[in-house]
Amino acid sequence: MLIFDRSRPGRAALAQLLPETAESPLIPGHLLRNTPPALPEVSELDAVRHYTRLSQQNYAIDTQFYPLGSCTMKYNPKACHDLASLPGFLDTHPLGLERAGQGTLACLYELQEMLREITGMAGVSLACAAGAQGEFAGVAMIRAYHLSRGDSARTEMLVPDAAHGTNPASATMGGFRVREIATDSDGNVDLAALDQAVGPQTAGIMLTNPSTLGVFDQHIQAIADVVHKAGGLLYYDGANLNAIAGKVRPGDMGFDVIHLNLHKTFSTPHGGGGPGAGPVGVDHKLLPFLPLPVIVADGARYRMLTESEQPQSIGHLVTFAGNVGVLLRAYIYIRMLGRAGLERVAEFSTLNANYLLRKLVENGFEPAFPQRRAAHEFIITLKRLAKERHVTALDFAKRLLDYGVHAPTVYFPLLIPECFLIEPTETESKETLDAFIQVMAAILQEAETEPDRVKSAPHSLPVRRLDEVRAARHPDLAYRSE
Amino acid sequence: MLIFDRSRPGRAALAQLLPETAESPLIPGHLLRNTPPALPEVSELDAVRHYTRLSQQNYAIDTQFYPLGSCTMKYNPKACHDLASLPGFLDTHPLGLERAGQGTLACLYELQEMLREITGMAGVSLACAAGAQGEFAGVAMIRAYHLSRGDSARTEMLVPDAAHGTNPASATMGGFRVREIATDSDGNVDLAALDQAVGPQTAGIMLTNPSTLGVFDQHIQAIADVVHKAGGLLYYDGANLNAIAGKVRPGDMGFDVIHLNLHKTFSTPHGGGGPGAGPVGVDHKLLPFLPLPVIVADGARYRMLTESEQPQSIGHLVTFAGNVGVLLRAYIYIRMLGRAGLERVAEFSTLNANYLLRKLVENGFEPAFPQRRAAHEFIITLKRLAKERHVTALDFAKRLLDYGVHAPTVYFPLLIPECFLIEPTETESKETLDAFIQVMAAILQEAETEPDRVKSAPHSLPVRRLDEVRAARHPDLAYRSE
Amino acid sequence: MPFIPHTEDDIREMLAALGTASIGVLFDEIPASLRCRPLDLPPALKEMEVARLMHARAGQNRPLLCFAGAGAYEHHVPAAVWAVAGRGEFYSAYTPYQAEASQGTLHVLYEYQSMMASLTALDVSNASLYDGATSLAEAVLMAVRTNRKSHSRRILMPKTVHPFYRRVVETIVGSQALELIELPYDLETGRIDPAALETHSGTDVAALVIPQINFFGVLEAVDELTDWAAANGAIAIALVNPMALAVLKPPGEWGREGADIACGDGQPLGIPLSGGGPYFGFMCCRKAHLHQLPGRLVGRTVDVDGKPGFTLTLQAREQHIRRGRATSNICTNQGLMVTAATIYMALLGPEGLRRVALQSHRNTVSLMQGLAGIEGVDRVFAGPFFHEAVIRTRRPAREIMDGLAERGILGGYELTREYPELGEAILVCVTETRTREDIESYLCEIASLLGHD
Amino acid sequence: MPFIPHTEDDIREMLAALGTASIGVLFDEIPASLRCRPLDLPPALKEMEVARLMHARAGQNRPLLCFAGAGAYEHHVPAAVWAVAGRGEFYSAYTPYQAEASQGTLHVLYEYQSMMASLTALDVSNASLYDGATSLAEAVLMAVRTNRKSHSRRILMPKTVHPFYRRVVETIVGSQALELIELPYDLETGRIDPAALETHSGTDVAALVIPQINFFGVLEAVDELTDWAAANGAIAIALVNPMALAVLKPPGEWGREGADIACGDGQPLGIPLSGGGPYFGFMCCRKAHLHQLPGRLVGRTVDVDGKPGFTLTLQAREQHIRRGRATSNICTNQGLMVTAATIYMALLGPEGLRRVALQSHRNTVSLMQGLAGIEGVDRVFAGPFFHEAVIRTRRPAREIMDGLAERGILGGYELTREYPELGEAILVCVTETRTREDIESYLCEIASLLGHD
Repeated sequence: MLIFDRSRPGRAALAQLLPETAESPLIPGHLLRNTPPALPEVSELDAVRHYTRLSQQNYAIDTQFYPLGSCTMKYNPKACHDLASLPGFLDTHPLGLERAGQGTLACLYELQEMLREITGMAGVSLACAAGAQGEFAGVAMIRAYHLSRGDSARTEMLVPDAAHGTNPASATMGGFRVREIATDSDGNVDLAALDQAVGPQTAGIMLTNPSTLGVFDQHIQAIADVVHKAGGLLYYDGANLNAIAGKVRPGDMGFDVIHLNLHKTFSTPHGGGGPGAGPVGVDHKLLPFLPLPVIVADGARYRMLTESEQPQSIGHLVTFAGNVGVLLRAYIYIRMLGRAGLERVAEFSTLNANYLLRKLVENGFEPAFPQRRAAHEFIITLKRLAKERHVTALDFAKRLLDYGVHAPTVYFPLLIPECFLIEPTETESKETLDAFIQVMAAILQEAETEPDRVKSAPHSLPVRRLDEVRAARHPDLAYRSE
Repeated sequence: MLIFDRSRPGRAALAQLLPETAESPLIPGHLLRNTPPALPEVSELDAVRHYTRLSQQNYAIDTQFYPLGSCTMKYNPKACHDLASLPGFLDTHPLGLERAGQGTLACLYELQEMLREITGMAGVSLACAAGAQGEFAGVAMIRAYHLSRGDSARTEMLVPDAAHGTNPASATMGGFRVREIATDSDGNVDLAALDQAVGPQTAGIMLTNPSTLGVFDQHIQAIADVVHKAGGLLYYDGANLNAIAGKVRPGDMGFDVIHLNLHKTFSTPHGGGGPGAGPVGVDHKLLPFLPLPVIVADGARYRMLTESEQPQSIGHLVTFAGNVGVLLRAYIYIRMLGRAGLERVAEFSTLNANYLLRKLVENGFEPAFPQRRAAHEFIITLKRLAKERHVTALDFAKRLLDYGVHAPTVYFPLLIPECFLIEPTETESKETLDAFIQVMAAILQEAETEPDRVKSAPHSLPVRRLDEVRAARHPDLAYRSE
Repeated sequence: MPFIPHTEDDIREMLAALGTASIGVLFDEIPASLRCRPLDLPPALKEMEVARLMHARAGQNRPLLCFAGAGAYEHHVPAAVWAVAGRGEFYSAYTPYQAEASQGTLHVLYEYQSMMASLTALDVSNASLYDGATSLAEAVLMAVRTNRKSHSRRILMPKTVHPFYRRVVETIVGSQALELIELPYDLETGRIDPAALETHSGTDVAALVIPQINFFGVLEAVDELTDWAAANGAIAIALVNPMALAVLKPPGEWGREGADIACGDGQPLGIPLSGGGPYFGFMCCRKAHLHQLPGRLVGRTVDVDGKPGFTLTLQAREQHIRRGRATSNICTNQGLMVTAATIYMALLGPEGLRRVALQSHRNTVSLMQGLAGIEGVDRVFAGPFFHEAVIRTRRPAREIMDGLAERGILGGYELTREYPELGEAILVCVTETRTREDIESYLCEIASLLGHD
Repeated sequence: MPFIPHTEDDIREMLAALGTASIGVLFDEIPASLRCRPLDLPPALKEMEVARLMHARAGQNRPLLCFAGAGAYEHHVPAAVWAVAGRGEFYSAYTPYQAEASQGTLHVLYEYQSMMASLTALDVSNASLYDGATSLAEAVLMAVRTNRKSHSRRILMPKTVHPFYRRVVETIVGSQALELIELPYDLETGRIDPAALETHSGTDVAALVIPQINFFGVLEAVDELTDWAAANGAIAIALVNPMALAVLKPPGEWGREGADIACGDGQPLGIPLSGGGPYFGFMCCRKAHLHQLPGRLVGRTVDVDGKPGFTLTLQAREQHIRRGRATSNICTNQGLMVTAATIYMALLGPEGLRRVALQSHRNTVSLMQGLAGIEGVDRVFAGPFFHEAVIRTRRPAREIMDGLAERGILGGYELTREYPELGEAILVCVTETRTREDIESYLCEIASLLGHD
């Protein structure tokens, strides 16, 4: 039932309703609204009950195992939320930050510096609101760098075919043509294809390492050499930093520009689709191009660099200083982890992934790259099942929901047919992994013996399989009262 | 699955685990524990997920209509919780209240004064932790009053047979013999029986008005006269104040001592069984006996009366100043309601109850007191159904759960066979009441046509009907690891 | 009127259904002479206004660095505790009378009972009482009901029991012809005076209260005291700090046979100081005494399909069944606090709880060592202390406390009113939340107040 | 390491299953030469320690009485908004890719889209963008993609658009060969200069941005501007404050045909100031432009039993399907903020929102009336204002702002950098949260700073 169906004319959450105010004579009548917006008219209890009950229809980390590959669904510590929500932080106006928000700025400055250390870059800006915006900022800096050298011929961005869709989309937004690079049979970038692709038109290459295929590209140094030699720059998509934090640094691998997803590696909440934060880091030569704001310490006072101090900056990417509340959560998280804790993130996310991979293979699942170690995530393919039993990866995923487990990422990367990209993260226990393995084996069994049960899943959720074709063909995107 | 079943030796919520500390040589070895307590060893995510999922198994006001008679399950405003949880309130040590908790004391003082006004009493103490403790305090004050007059013959407390069980229990704890008074066919106290019962042994009478039968005792003035004339005092159980707040005051009805349930009329949360708060109020003659602390204003400073200032006080009933956090919530609630709001509470809880009663009767339900108006709650009896279809009030209640409604109070008061005590409260909308009426009618229909469906309910909850006999015969009250 | 959803149409339709002209008519059974004048209450505030008011009031509370204990302890409360305990489904549910619709709360309470039973090494725990002081009063009443060996109603109540607890016990048991006999303490050790106890040997005593940690922060000789009770046919009532039980010998193992009842305040287990409440009382006992245990109990059972589930049980002890003959009048208890405490104990675990307790102890040791080096302040008792200790100052305790408060420190609790015999004495507590710098600051300020600048 | 549950036994068993000697071995595909030295990071803090740290940091933020707007507005946020939006099931869920397991979030997003469509009087809304400035950049890009009548990539960007928004648009569209043409404002009224606009009549313009309320707090002549755009084949992009739309004419009704796209920042709808974010951007448009709308969309559909349900839809526009040819690169957006905004709008309703907007307006009128009586301060523009206005002070704006800050007031936003032509100008905002006393206090302090004591 929609909240609109609970609406009754004249009802209101009265504790929120200010006293009646007449229209102001100062606002010309022709600028006024004639009919009120069709917002619901409900009591406070109606609203609380409606949205509380809706929340219960979600699977979430707080309630379920959520091995959604490439999304790093780990525990979001309650302390991060609580402490970032202290009135002192919440009540600060963005335009009062320097005057009255020194506590906030101190945290942001320290976060900036810690991320610099973790990534091995020369400078970091926290401005970007999400990973994709970080990518755009990175691409824009690459462009600005080449142009600053008077090199306007570099119009092409290389992107491996396994990359997140945001990579090519961001490159396009940044004004580049995208050229895809093939993947070899080990899941690495195909070096021969790369060799062929680079040239004076190459602005750079956008890479995730470990890649979205769940493996670490062993030829990263060779890739860096080839691209750098051609005059291009290396862009690092930090989506998978969780696998290597404290072990290898993008800066040390030869990357010139990076972005991070704080809502992945640094455990800020996903919130049903954001807000995230996508800080960017750069090598020395790109420092002048960093997006604003960048926070600096003048003695004990913190302030934001002005445009005149950073004249070559690509500019601002968001209205104010970025998703500050998210940045505070990441700051708190890193402070709780400390150095040793951060290293263990990579170790245990990798241990969990490799253990899970091994056990699934033992239970009859087919890995995409049997010859490779898993990074913090890995791919299995259900193509045999699809062929023999007509049970697809989607069917299998839906059946997992019935068992109280969120499904892994399906059909991504597109290179691998009927694939599951599985990322358990380090915060899940062996018992949870073992229970998941049992469920996977049970569904495999079901797929063999009663495939229709799997194909018609889910059976125990608030809704059964939804008609997505109808949703797209006859878009119903907003309620209209009759 | 119990949290103990999730426990693994050596696991811990490490952000909460302080560094290893050796045992102190200053504590003699024979005073130390040899084996650690069998608390669970789980990660923070384990704990959060376990208890979050458990919470989802509850029916609550935030999720369901909860017409539990005599419990006043109305909306608990989120603002009360939020604002009472400000660090300034939470971090104040009880022994620092006067020195550093003036903000808290100001709220408590004003609450005390507002409750005095609402009840029409001469003085109020906020000390009692719950209604039953308020009752005990009231009974103790009655005792102290009689003894202070040198009258030690008053050993008997009158209690109507429809009263809450806490009334006789509190009277007993207060050292009185309990004498039950019958109810007449209109649901009022039987005046003839009362006349017979009073005498020089009468310490007082404990009354709820409106009574637990959901009707206002019209003879309250006569009762007061009879008891007062016999030298006894009138005690008012404030459980049902919601029905009359702002309309009639216990003090004006002739009551000498009262208690209030802040977790009923003043909407502090029930929390799955507390904490509540049970302030007491008294007439002038009982002022010296009020329990401590009582808060007084010395100019702009607030402090608590000392024992030497209130030497006849019955004493302290709780360790410190009472359930302060609950009191703050009630304070915030009353401030949001204001005078007019408080009157409307009685009006609309009464309107809802009478409307619901009328509609249920129209749908074939039998009222316990057809000749009476409902107060804020009312009773129907399912005795016909029990007799003809062997569907009991309990069966009917369980079936309601299947429809997503919490059941009314069943089998209380015991006077009415197969009874439902139904209290909708003022915060529920007409639509919710109408939906409830439909569900009641549907179950009535089921009881006629497929009684077994009702008798075997609930069918859709986390568990089906529980074996309560087994629970009592073979008490399993604590987990023991094997 | 902020939380009433009725529209004008609703009211009209409902009155029409009732055939009445106005809501006022519904009150026509109330004698007109009783109807009150409009209440003299402030006008309604919008949530926005009350939020501003309450922020201002909270701001009027001065944050003091807390070195006070005396029954309420500032321990760190993990954010997860209230993030989960405060969820609407726990917060806005009633007592779980409909078990099938309340499995969340019942399941938590069963776990709580299990944890408390284990902490105290006793068989069973109830589902909570109001607070520490009332738990002791209930324990005393229970002991009298339970003790078949004793015909007296005499209770030995040591002066080392928190004076606030003693006054509450007096209030509550006062009407029931119980005799509370004060047991003095040894001025040297700060423990119950064994000689004084000995004077009661062989007399008919219903119960002996044994506080561990005692009010002075000192550890009592619990084994000997428990054995004395057993030998004299008295019920041994352990009054304990549940946090400390992660380190200290649990009541069930005291002496040869263990204590009979354990009670106390659960506040140290995840409950904020909050000006004094809500906290929660707990009570555990041996199975033999189960039917005299006051308060609610949750039992594990099965449903008709044999699936495990939880329900309130043994309600025949309680007031709503047994009325005047109930084990207690308690009805609403402190369910939500116990929910928080359960989550707290699950997050801390046995080792986490142990470390909190030990770190508090060690911090107190540090403070006492520091104070030992300051002239004009002395530790009063020689007995081993846990995380509180009594100090005596050269200057009046009140002046010291005022001076510390001016410097942002809540210096402890003055004992001059309840224990004038100790002179200018202050009970000081240091929990795990106090840092080395905090302790230094205390030492520095008190030294300055004592004239060492 | 605080959030890793592995016990020593777990590690041993897992390594045994893998047949590897240590966790380190699992990293053996990483070239040794790349492995980094131990990171130079501070040691781990326990939650207790970080809590103390963050309370101290929050305490370093000075609470100022807020009279600043300029894109971020202090409105009262009902407690219920975040009590519910902050629930774990919303907070810790991912983008609802598995629709059946995410009906909570999807249902909320559908309601959000419905509310925004209604507020703007347009057909559809996406499920959010990052913030106001990026929403404008996306709107500009969308307009260029959508506008089949125009072959230019010229965008008319009034100077009355928030300068921060304009700089973000420049950054984002800068690489795409778009031409942003600044439209000057009338120094008298503070609105877009109609004469300047007229000079573009008949030229090929892809889009005209129409801010309502404009940056100066002034109301633009939206009907005429929208009609100009329609007449000149330009897409009309409405940049609006969603709160004000409860009172002001919605973009869908501007001029004869309505604006084509509406965008802006949703922060006024229940989102705390929080130092600048996270907020959320919104975008609505007519159905005809649906396939060029960037960002996620939630559609209502049915399941195999015909039961209504919700799912992400039209994903073919998005980057994970269309990659380099997507309508935008946006992926993660601001889901949780939108959840809060939905609850906020449900709690306020049409009338509640209207009153918040009008009360803010009236408070601003009060302040301006008060300022009119103070010598040395003037309102700059004659055009009608909503809840912000520009004032000019006799003393330098910076000194006024510093002086007010010393007196606990955030006095507004100085315009001297972005609009030097206005002289010592400050943009002042008064929302419904400011009381009469707050306004008096502002007047009193500014008078004092201007030498009226």
